[in-house]
Amino acid sequence: MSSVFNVQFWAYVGVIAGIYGILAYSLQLQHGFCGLLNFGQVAFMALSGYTMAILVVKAGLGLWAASAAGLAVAGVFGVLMGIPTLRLRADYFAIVTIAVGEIVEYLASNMTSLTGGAAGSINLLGPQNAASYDGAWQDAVSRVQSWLGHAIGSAATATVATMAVVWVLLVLVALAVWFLVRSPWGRVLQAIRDDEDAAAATGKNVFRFKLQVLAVGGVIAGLAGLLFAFESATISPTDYDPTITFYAWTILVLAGTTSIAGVPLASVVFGILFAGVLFFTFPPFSYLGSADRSYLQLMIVGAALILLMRLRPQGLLGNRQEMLLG
Amino acid sequence: MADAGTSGEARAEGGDVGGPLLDVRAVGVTVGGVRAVEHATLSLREGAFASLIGPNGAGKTSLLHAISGFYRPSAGEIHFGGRRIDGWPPHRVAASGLVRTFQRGRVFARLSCLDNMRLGARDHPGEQFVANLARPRARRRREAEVTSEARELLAAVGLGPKADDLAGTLSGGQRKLLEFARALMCRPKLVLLDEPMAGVNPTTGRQVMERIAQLHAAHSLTVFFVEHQLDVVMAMSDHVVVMAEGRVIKSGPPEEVRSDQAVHDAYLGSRRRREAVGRRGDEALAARAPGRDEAGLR
Amino acid sequence: MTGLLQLVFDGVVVGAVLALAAAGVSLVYGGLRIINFAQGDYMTLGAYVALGVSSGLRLGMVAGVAAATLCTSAFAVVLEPVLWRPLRRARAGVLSLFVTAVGLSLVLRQGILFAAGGGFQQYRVDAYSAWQVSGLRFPTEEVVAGAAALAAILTLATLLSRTQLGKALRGLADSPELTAISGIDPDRLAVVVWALAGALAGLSGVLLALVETSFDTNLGWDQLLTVFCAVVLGGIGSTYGALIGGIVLGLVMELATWSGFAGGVPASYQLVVAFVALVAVLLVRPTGILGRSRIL
Amino acid sequence: MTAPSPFLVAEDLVAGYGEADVISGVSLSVARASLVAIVGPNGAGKSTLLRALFGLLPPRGGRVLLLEEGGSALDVTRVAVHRRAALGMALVPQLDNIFPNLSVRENLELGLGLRRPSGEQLAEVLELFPMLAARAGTRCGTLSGGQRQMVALARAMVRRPRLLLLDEPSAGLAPSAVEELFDQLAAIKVNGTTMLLVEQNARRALSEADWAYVLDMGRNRFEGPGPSLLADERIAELYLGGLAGAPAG
Repeated sequence: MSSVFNVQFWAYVGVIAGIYGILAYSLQLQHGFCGLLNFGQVAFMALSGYTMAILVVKAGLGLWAASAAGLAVAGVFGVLMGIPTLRLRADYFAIVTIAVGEIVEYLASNMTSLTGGAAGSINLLGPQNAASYDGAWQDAVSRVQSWLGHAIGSAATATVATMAVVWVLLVLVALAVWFLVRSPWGRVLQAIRDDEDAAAATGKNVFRFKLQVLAVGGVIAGLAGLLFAFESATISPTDYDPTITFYAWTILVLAGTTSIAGVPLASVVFGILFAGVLFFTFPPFSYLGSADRSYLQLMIVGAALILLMRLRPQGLLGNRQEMLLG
Repeated sequence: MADAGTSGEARAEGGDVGGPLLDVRAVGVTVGGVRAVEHATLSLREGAFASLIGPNGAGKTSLLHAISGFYRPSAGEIHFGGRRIDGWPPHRVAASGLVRTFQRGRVFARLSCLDNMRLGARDHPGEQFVANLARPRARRRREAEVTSEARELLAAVGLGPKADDLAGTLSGGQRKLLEFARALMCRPKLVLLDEPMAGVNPTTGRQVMERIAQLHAAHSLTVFFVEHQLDVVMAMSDHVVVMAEGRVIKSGPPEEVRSDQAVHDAYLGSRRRREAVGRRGDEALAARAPGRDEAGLR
Repeated sequence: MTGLLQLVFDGVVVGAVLALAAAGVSLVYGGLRIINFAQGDYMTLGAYVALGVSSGLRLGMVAGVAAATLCTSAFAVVLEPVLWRPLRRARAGVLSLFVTAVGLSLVLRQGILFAAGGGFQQYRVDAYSAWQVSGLRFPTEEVVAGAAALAAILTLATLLSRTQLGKALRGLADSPELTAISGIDPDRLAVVVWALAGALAGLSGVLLALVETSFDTNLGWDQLLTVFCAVVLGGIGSTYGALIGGIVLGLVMELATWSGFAGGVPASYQLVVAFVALVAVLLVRPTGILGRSRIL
Repeated sequence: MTAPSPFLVAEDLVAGYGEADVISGVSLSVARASLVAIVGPNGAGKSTLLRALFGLLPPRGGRVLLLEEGGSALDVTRVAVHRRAALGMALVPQLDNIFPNLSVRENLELGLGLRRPSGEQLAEVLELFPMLAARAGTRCGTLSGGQRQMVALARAMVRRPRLLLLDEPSAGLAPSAVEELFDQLAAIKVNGTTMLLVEQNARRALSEADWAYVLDMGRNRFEGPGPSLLADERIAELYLGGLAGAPAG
């Protein structure tokens, strides 16, 4: 069992929280600023992760080129998903996106010759030949690690370096979202969010803007998917479980749906919440068996979510007055 | 901006100059399985200042939705500026210079009034995803233009001090003003106004109508508005279209419409009928008066 | 041909059971704007209550079904003033309510695991008793579950269309404020909504467990997406639609496995089939089977 | 007319959304069986006042009283919205005033809350609104604006309220429908129902009102008998588009 004061453990929590935070930004752009309810965002993560892994292992592409291709596929998929579904009303669209998330996971585990099937990317070259794709990533991380080593000494482990990279990317994504929503383009998105008909009546092609925001959000989610794949060294369909999307939604709602600064804060709170309960090993928790204790820990996570929503329905940094405007 | 005098002259001529700008031919509209508009035909000349009147449920708003692309007509054709526009999506209709407002005054509630106005502007490179990133200078230049134009128009409708407030904090009437001003930001050729004065106090309503009249004169703007305030309709419009039960029953200059018996019966209602209704109401209420004590205070 | 008829029967039974849970989701979303992510776990709760009463207390399956319905309903009702009412007062948005439901779902599922443990469970019923009619096999518990579900569907439909309370519930879906102006206590209606939704979930859960013969704590959670699909298929906000959507979905999922249909889809594909059916319907009718089209 | 005894009294009402007060210290008194109008420019706080009076927007200050003929006063400031129907209060909001997915008949039936409607009560109201009788089975969402307004008024009348609050009932109505509406209001008044009316159609409202209040910037500006306010040049200049004395309608 890890200790509360174990830097390695918390750095790992930081990596995961950062990746979820990036995913939450993709939802923020789509929902907070354009009103789209997308519950299948994990599909974009899976697509870019798998595209990257397959291109590196099977096509021999370099990791960075393959990663760029993964992001592009995620963006294009946003457009492809949007064309038939965006004409649906918001709540119908939401449920269909859940379906998309499920189907992508399903295809990943069944198209064995392409994806390695249920065993995941390690099976990409067949059962006798373990495949890996993350060599270039490991090199990059160790370079960052050595830079960090100059600054913080032995605390700069590989995990800490990974965390630094993830959070730098998170900040870049935040800045990109910030720039986009303050630009005239982002203004149109917000108009669509507030009143689609009125936006159409002022000559805005609502459909096109929504396709664009699905593509851009898809790319951001794709980035989260890549980091997820890098961090875990091998991916399988269950890694891109649909519940990941709900975790990202939880972070977004915790943050306040239009609060860009709220997302990192909410990611940290979320990470501490999920990881923190692992340290509930003192009495009365210590009297329980490990299975029972893990049930209870997740119950506490659920209860904490309920409590947070009860105390701040507008999110940690959300604007209450804005939330109430029709 | 032209003063009121020239606007009056331009309006007098408005009905006579130019070819048909809007041509609605035998249009039918079905809403939720109900036939709301049936075989409606009308045409507006460029520069016209026309109004659409008719009893409630006559299909006026449905026709407006059809012209602006929000409803797809089940029959007929709509031509605007020589092009057939029925079946076009609303944004394409709007971009072609035919801009409408809504009965309820629909604004972007979580954006500032100024941003609402800026959204009305056309040809903004910043609204194109690629140009927004690739041509920052063009974006900034257009943004500055749009902003000053927006402030001017906001001031003109009396919302200048509200520029930085969220539109969702405006009252119902103020929202309609903002919406109208936003429509003008598009520099439209034709504006369709759905009851511009309903929910706006008469003083402001008159100012709005005067403002519309001025712009009408100054920019060869064609105006087509649904309105119930007959004194305004008759005084201001050079052409009146009357609908009843989904059909256009009369179309012509105000004085001609005013004297038409069919219009009178369908719309204005004869005084005798009203009195009959009133009396029936009195009797109905008098009959049930004894039962009223049941809702007593406890 | 008998194979097809057998699938139709199975489909109607499963569909009717899912329809109950879907109607609960629809009532809660329509009236309270809560996407009840915990509906699946309410179903599981019902199945385990029935297990406790019928097997644990040895009171028999009928008592088990009744207890499942009542206890789940009571649980849902208790949460209304404790959990949902304060959020309503704070005018929490759809998403805050949704995240709360996600939290509740986590608490419930883990709570049931904590109390009942992992592992598969079975009711004390004869799993092999069945009626045989000209080559078709009607297992007793499926017949009973199907009949109970259909009876509940008819009762609910009558309640909604014929009674003043039912009209008030539909009115609540249209405008809560206007319901209050009309003199109806919205808090009391919310209690009714939860009582109905809980009862429907509990009943649906125990019947589903009967049909599936063995179950664990993921019983309802695994069906949640299917239930949501049924709601959307029928038309969001229309409880009648949810009832129809559930049955249609049950039929589609069973019939897809028919060998006469391109060799039949493997049973593990059923969820994908459900989604494909949903998307196909939405492309033709963007608001589901009974959903209202938008009027400006 | 006997000396008017007040039925509804509001004292120093303060209400608003967010941080700002929309109305700040409005007082008014509505005489029994009279029609009182509230007029004023956009953003004056008219609708907010009505919502505060009915409890939809809980007032931040002041109080609302119902005075009984015996002289007893009931403070209704904090009474929950749904309890007001039982006290004889009814409200017709300006927007969202019908249940769009219910039929006309079901809309009227819900006017009675959870009480089972008697056919007689509905028949009475339908007689008052013959147009609705023909459309009893129609889903309200498909009705036009004017027809919806009629359903809303009818729904409020099913309970036989003693006090009727109306938020811009004539907005969006054709002239003949406006005439019908005011005829109906007159008929309702004859029966002893007290009415408080917020109107943009100020000239029409003032010409009918026994008493009227002019609201501006969330405060009382003028009050007096409707027709005399209509004739007042200051008010005409400020709020009526400078048409003092012009014939109404």
